Amino acid sequence: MSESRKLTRRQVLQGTAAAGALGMLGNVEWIGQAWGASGKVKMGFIFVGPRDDYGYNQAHFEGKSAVAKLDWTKAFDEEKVPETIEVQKTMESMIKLDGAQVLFPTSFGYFDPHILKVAPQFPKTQFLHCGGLYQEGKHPKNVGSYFGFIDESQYIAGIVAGGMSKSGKLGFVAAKPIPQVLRNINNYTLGARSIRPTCTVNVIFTGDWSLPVREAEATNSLVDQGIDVVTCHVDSPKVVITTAEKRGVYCTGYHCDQSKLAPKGYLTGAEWNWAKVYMDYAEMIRKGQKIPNLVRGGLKEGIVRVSDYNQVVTEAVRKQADAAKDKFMSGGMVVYKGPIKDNTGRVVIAAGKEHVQTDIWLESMDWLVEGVIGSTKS
Amino acid sequence: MGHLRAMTLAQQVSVLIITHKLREVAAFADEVTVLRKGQFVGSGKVSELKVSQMAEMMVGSEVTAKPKQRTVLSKKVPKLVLQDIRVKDDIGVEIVRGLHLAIHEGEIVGVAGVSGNGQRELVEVLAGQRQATAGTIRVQDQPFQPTREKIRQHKMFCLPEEPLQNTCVGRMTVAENLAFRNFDREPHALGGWLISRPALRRSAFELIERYNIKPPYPDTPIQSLSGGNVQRAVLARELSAEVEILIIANPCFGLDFLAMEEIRLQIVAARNRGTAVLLVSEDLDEILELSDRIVVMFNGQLVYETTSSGADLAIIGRHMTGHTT
Amino acid sequence: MEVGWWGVLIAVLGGAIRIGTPFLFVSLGECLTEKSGRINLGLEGTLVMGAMTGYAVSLHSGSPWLGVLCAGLAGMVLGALHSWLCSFQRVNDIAVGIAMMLFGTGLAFFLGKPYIQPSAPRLPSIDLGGWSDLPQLEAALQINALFLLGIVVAVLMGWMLKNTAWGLKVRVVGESADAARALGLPVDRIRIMSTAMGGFLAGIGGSYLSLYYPFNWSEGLSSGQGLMAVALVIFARWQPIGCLWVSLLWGGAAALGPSLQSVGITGGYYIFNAIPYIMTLAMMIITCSPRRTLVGAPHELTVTR
Amino acid sequence: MAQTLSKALEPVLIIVGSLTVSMVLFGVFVASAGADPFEVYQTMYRAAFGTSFSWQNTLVRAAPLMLTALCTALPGYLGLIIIGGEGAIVIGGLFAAIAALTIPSAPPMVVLTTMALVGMAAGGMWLAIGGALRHYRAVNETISSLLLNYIAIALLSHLVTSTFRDPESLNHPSTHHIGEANMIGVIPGTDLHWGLVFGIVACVIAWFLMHHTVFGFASQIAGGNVRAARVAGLPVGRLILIVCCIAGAAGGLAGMLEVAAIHGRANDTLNANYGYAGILVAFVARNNPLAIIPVAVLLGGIRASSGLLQRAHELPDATVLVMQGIIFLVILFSETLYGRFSKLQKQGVS
Repeated sequence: MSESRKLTRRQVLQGTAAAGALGMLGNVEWIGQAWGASGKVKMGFIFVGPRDDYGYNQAHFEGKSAVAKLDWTKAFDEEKVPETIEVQKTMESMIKLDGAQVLFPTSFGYFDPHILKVAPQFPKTQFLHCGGLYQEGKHPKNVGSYFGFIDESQYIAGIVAGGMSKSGKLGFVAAKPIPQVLRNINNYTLGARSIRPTCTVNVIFTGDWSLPVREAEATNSLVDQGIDVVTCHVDSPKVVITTAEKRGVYCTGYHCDQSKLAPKGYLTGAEWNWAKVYMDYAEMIRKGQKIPNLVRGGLKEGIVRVSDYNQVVTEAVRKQADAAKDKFMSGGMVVYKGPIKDNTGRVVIAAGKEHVQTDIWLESMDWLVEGVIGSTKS
Repeated sequence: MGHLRAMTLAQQVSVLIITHKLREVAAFADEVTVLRKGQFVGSGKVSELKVSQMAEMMVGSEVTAKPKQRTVLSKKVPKLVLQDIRVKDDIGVEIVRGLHLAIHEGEIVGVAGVSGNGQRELVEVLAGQRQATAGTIRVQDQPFQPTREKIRQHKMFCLPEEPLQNTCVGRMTVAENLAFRNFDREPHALGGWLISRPALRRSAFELIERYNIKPPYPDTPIQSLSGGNVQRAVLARELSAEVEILIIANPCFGLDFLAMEEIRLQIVAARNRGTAVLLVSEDLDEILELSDRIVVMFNGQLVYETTSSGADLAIIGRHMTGHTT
Repeated sequence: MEVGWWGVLIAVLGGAIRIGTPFLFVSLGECLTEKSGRINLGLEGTLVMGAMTGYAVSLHSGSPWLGVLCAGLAGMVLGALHSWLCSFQRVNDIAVGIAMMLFGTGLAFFLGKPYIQPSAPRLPSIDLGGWSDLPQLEAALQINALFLLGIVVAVLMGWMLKNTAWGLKVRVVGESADAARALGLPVDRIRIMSTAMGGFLAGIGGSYLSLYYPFNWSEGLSSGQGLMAVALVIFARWQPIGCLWVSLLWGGAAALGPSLQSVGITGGYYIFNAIPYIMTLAMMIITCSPRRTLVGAPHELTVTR
Repeated sequence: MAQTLSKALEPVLIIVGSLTVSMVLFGVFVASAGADPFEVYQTMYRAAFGTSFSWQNTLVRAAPLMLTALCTALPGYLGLIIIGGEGAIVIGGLFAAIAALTIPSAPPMVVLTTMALVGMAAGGMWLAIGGALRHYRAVNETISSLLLNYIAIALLSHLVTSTFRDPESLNHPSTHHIGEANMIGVIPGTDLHWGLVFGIVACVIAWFLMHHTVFGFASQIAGGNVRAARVAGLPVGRLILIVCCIAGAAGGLAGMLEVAAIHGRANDTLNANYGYAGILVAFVARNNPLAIIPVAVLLGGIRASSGLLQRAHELPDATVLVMQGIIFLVILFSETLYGRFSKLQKQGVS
């Protein structure tokens, strides 16, 4: 790799700084040195499921593919790594055998205890975990965490769903009642009720991330109850989307664009844009910038996006959805603004109180907002 | 067989019988060929051969069934008493239906019957392989359960039919199989828990020699032994210690003449030592030869009883087939 | 239209057919295999392989029915391989089954990578609920021809086992290999054919998953349907018609969990989702007895000894 | 002497032969998938046994397999085919964690001992259900243990998301942490936790128990021929219960180690398919606890090599599944060869 080429690329790639950065600690200098020595920065990606699941892992894999195209990186990945000691060994193996300088373990469950155990042993390696879990002072300095506020996209999807539903009954097929999922359900519900306050969202928990038959059955049960817009939060939404299409109801997608699977009923969807996050990281590394420990962002930062509206979505609904989207883009949107009651009638956010998107309090959500039919108890 | 005999006489079929029962040969065959250890040893017309000649050809020396020495015990002490035993078979049909029987010290009771009338299940109950649905088993006036402790206490041992299938583990060695009764005792079990292989082999060598088991290797799997040698091994195991009660089913089934004689001698010897013996056999000759008392089992019940001296084959046969009127 | 609690009933009815169909095929396949005296735990791998093959062929050829056929053929190959290996002395059929499960799923995942993304043509459904003006019921009665085929196979297999020379041969081989040999029957060949046919049916069951319901090829597609076949066959007492009822019962039980949540019974869904397993275990406990062998159980079968 | 030598050599020859055959078959497979088999094997060797790190990677995966293999191997002595290792590991881990949480202030040694005992008891009881059903109700143990796996996983998921959930375990429902002080450390000088030692010791103890004690002798009789065992008056039911209990205890210990050495909590990662992999280890080891040790290491090595295979050759994760399938099919097939050599020899002699 010639010096001149490197220079031109530096001139061309004028990167944007990471959005929503909190701390600015990092140890990129040595990565730069390694880059100089071996020619390429080595990045390892670890996925918990198959890299082409049409869902969570694929979204990350697409991000990895974008980074891998850069001519100064060497990106490799490993799929279906369970959240056991095996992921620790995978990380060590990537570092020791492949010389990885940056690791992207992309499953939430990799963090505690696995990354926390391995990272201190390899202070020269940068660990970037998908989950948004970093706590200053408590976690190792060479660990970073990133996550997207995909609930913002779900809010928009909720508006579209609420607007397009005839019965005012929406359905949500979810894997487990954990904060990330509950936040999506609540945003979806709040979005729908923001334009149609009588809307309800019926939620079914399947119990695990990938159970195709049960997901299909849950969708059918929801439709049988008169629900006419369905969405989901499972690893691969394909089954829910195709089943909804077959039953002739609307649906909204998750993780990536599934409009091809349901040309008639796919109203819109909440999508990740990991390529943006990974390209940003790559850019910071290339420039030798310090890598922030926590990167989080939503629609505004381009980490998440909304699928194109289906042509059946009416003009009025589009306008309402776009209005909300603009508000997110401008940063003026606060979803969790009191008064908000949960579905047992308890006031969880008092009137006048606001929880902005980055508020850590939202990360421990264990309630469902008024209008959701379902329970967080298993 | 009689039917087949009739058919051959009518020149409808030709029949090849392979048997080791000289009685059958004498009764049904026209010509006989004797094979021993895979080699031809002689042949001839049955009408021209004496039974003793055929027996000699089979075993290689002049052997005939010797009358067994019997001692008579003065007292009649009941050792094994069965009362109203009822047993169901594998598909849930009651196959032993209320059986009463007492066996005394120094007595061989022969149970005759056509197979399938509940004899097998009766033996299985006594051997602990099957549970009776009703009835009591009393041994030396105590209720009996087929646990290791009770078996030991009452010295009640069992030689079921087909020993390889019923009382041996084919893939375990001869030495191990010989130790089934006493592997958990000194000297085989050091301290009562640690198996001593040398001790097992020593005991095995002793029994192999005493009971003439071939081949004399304690470390071969028992399934590679011939039927007669398996039976000898089992007999060695069951009779080498003191025995009070012995249950035997078809002990000589499928054995050659020599082995048969040996085993029958051992059984009578046990009886003479005072053992109460229950002999269940499909071979009426065997029952007549060995028993002191004969009972006939038909349809799950005992339907006839006689002393062996007063036994009449015709009457026994009628009861066995249910033609009692 | 509001259906409320009736929705649970409808979901159970619909689920019985929707979820039950693949179980029907694998259990029929296992039933035939076991009737010949072999047990095939590898049907899990066969099912997944069938699902992958069916989806891939349907995608390339544009004909889902061709996909079903090829799925069956793929299953047949795996079944024959299993049975051929087991026909050697001392080769344990249960162990080979578990290895085949690994091999089948591994092969399917390996070859199936390119087919996760694309959408293959789906098997058509037959509308049996047109008479009803309740859309929910109508949807529940939208069934696939494979379900009807499964019923036909079940009836036919039951009849053939009972009344044809072929069925008699299979049963003799399953009851006693020695007796079969004495009769001059080619024991191994009959078993290989029965197991291969069993694999064929299991492969079709797999293609139902990928081509009809839930209509998707992914690595998480099967949730133990193939493994459960062995339990279902015992449950069904080795009767092909019994397999039909048991599969429907299982499908209905599996549909219960999600449908209860849809009407607001939200607690304990992990337990509700385990109902089919608990139910099967309970049924086995109730119906088995140490005092007698199960009626209908082939005597050569290792699981009933 | 020559006889015993050939007897000892036979399994070695057969195993080596089958491994060679399966490597050729797998080589053909990867070659048809477009990869160079020699490079693939080189990579696998490097990833599994090539460096000290690779060894540790392999051994850390082998450790739980040794314990879960015992879940299948020990009942195998009684002629039972139990595939419930997954259930035992899950239940053992769950109850070990719960036990630790009930005595939060006890000293670490006490906590760990309690965890081990409770985990082993729980796993033991869980497998004993299968054994008891077998003996008292004649329910086939293979099927019941399989069903119990699913029920165990449902029970774990239910309890860690409800009664025993730590509200702090946000997106990964788990029990509370047992406390850093109560965690099992690593073997000094390595990166391996003590689970490996437990696994090897458990295998050796199991071997000794089954081959050199009265209990093992009785079990071998009952497993070889239950009718013979009954004639000998052996308590077959009790033997089944005890052996299943010991086997389950091994699985429960594996679950406890997952909690105490790795996760610190019980959650759904306990269900990581170690149980199912253990079945294969047991079968390949022909249920011999001593043979389990090398077989587990071999399987651990194959699993450890998966990562580098993916990275270096862009082969999918399923590649090692195919390889495991091929190896185990060939090894199970080779079972038919036992005894043929000695026959050949005899013919040669005479």
